[in-house]
Amino acid sequence: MSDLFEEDKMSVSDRIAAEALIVDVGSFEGPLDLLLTLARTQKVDLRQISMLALAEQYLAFVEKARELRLELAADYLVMASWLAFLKSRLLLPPDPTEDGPSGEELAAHLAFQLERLQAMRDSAAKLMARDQKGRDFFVRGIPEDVERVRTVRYTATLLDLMQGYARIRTRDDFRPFVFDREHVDTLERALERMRPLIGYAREWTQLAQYMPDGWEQDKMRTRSSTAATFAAALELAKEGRIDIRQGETFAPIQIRRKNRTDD
Amino acid sequence: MTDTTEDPSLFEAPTEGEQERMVEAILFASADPISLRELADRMPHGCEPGRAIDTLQKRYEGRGFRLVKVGDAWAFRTAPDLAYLMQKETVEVRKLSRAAIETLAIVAYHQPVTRAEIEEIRGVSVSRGTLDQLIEMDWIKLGRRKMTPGRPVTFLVTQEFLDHFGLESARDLPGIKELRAAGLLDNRLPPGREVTGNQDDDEDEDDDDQVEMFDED
Amino acid sequence: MTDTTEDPSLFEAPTEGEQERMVEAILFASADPISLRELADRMPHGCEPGRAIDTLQKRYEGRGFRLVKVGDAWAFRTAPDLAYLMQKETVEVRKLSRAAIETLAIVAYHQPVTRAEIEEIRGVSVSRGTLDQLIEMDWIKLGRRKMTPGRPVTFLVTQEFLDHFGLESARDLPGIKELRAAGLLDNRLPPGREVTGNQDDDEDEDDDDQVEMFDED
Repeated sequence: MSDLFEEDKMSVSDRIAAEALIVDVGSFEGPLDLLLTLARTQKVDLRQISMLALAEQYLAFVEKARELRLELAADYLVMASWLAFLKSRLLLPPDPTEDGPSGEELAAHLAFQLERLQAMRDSAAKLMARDQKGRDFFVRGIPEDVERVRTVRYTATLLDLMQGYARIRTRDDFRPFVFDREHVDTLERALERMRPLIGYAREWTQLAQYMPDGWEQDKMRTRSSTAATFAAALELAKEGRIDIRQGETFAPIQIRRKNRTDD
Repeated sequence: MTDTTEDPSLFEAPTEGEQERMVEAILFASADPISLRELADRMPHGCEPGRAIDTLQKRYEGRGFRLVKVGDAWAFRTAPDLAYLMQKETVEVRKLSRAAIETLAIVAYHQPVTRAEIEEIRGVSVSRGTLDQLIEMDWIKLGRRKMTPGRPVTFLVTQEFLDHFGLESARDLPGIKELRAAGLLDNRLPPGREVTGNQDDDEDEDDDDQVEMFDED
Repeated sequence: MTDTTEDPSLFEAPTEGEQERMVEAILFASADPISLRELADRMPHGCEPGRAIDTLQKRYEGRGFRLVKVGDAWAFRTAPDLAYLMQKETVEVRKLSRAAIETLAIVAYHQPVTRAEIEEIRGVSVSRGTLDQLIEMDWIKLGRRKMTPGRPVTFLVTQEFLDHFGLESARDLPGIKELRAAGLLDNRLPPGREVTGNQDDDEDEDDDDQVEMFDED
């Protein structure tokens, strides 16, 4: 009966609008959005809107959705029951024994919420209508990055110096001053020797070939240059200039030029 | 060229004209706004970039690009009326959902604002993705936590937001004065909830934050 | 001007001032230098960017940035004398490496000393880089060549070194005895090596040179 009455109150266009609302139910962003849309159909300023009529519109909408067996999210139903409560508060004379806000206060807050939401929507539209960077105004096309120039300054204290010297002087393997350097191959020397040669190492070659000529005759020299050559090979591998492999433990170590374009 | 003659003293500040050139060069070379402080840091000792800015702003009034204020920083930007010449430079802005646009507006007008407050205003929950998207676009950022139970985080708009929408500060948001005067930026709680003392306090704090925030700009 | 068989009012070229603004804006926002032809293409019908370029080039003469020709195209560029503003210098202080400290100490205590001697004292090879670094820091310098086969160069500490360590001369460096007294040297000297005064026995042969060296200071 009341449903019929509601429908009668609506003009044909209102009814079409209401149907459209139902079909579009998925596009509402929550009950407040739906209320705002319904409020707009009242075609009056939001401040003059009849909250009672709005509550009834909403309840009718929910009723209609039920009839059409549309799934409404829980918060739409929560809002419906709250509006039913609001409606009863607004219609019944105030009960002096009951605490809490009056129907008018509740209605006023709802009106405030709707107005606020509408204000935010309008503001959002105004914001998006502003001149925007990259669309209406533009930044410098060839920005120059601020170059960070980092200078490293090394420092040491006198204590560092003295400790350093003391360290050398007390080293367990303190070496006699007349140390035979003839039999020592250094990493630097090995690197110097290997650098110009590795360019030719397209295939795997034995690392031992890079030892200085004739050094294999002397045991001490062999040991020193083996170590130096191996260290140099590691250094070159670190620089990404060669690959190193060893078939198995104690097998000869082999190296090969690394073709940079390969990787 | 107005190449300066050798500095008479190492610590004497450059002439005003020279300072202007420096500010011009630094701002011109940057795509992002640069604060007065950073300008001063990059210029020789004793420079006053603020004065140079004033002169330069007048100098570029009505030119093809202008000196604009973004928060507490400055940047050169092309004049908007010449946008039609810039099809080539136009960048496609990611299409924002209605939810994202509304959320952005709410953060801008109500900052600092918590997620719960955004939801209260929109009457619907705000998805994590929406906030993430706005943060990723560098339009909103996390602010201080609120001194309320749960200490929720707040959201603020960024300098990039101001820059993007050509705003000097959040105070210059369209219609913000009217909205404030109409009480539409108040964090009004539903009747019946205000009795619980604690929440009243929130509101006060909120106001403080807001005032502070706008004063900062 | 161009052939204007069409309605002249509709295609009337913008004023010169307006054309300048356009060129300004386009060149400002473009990521690449732009040729006159491209400028003309992007500007309204009837514009003569060449004239605007001439005016603008004069206008920005002596400013913080200038209009420069790049090939047959135009671009705004920072004035070269202000390039230093585009750099931010940071100085990082790092501790000298152990190898460098030891090398330095050896030079200081044994100068003038050859690279071979340094290596003998340290017991490991001294990399060219370490010596270069110390020379670059102006803590050691090349001394006279030694009158031994191969005539190797020697290294000495510099005035800068003495200043940095607050020493009047290298003689002021604490001796072995003092190092020991200060607990910096433990008693693990190899057997048979007596500590005699400032220097070890084996450095006697160096003494001549050293005295000479110190006399020079």
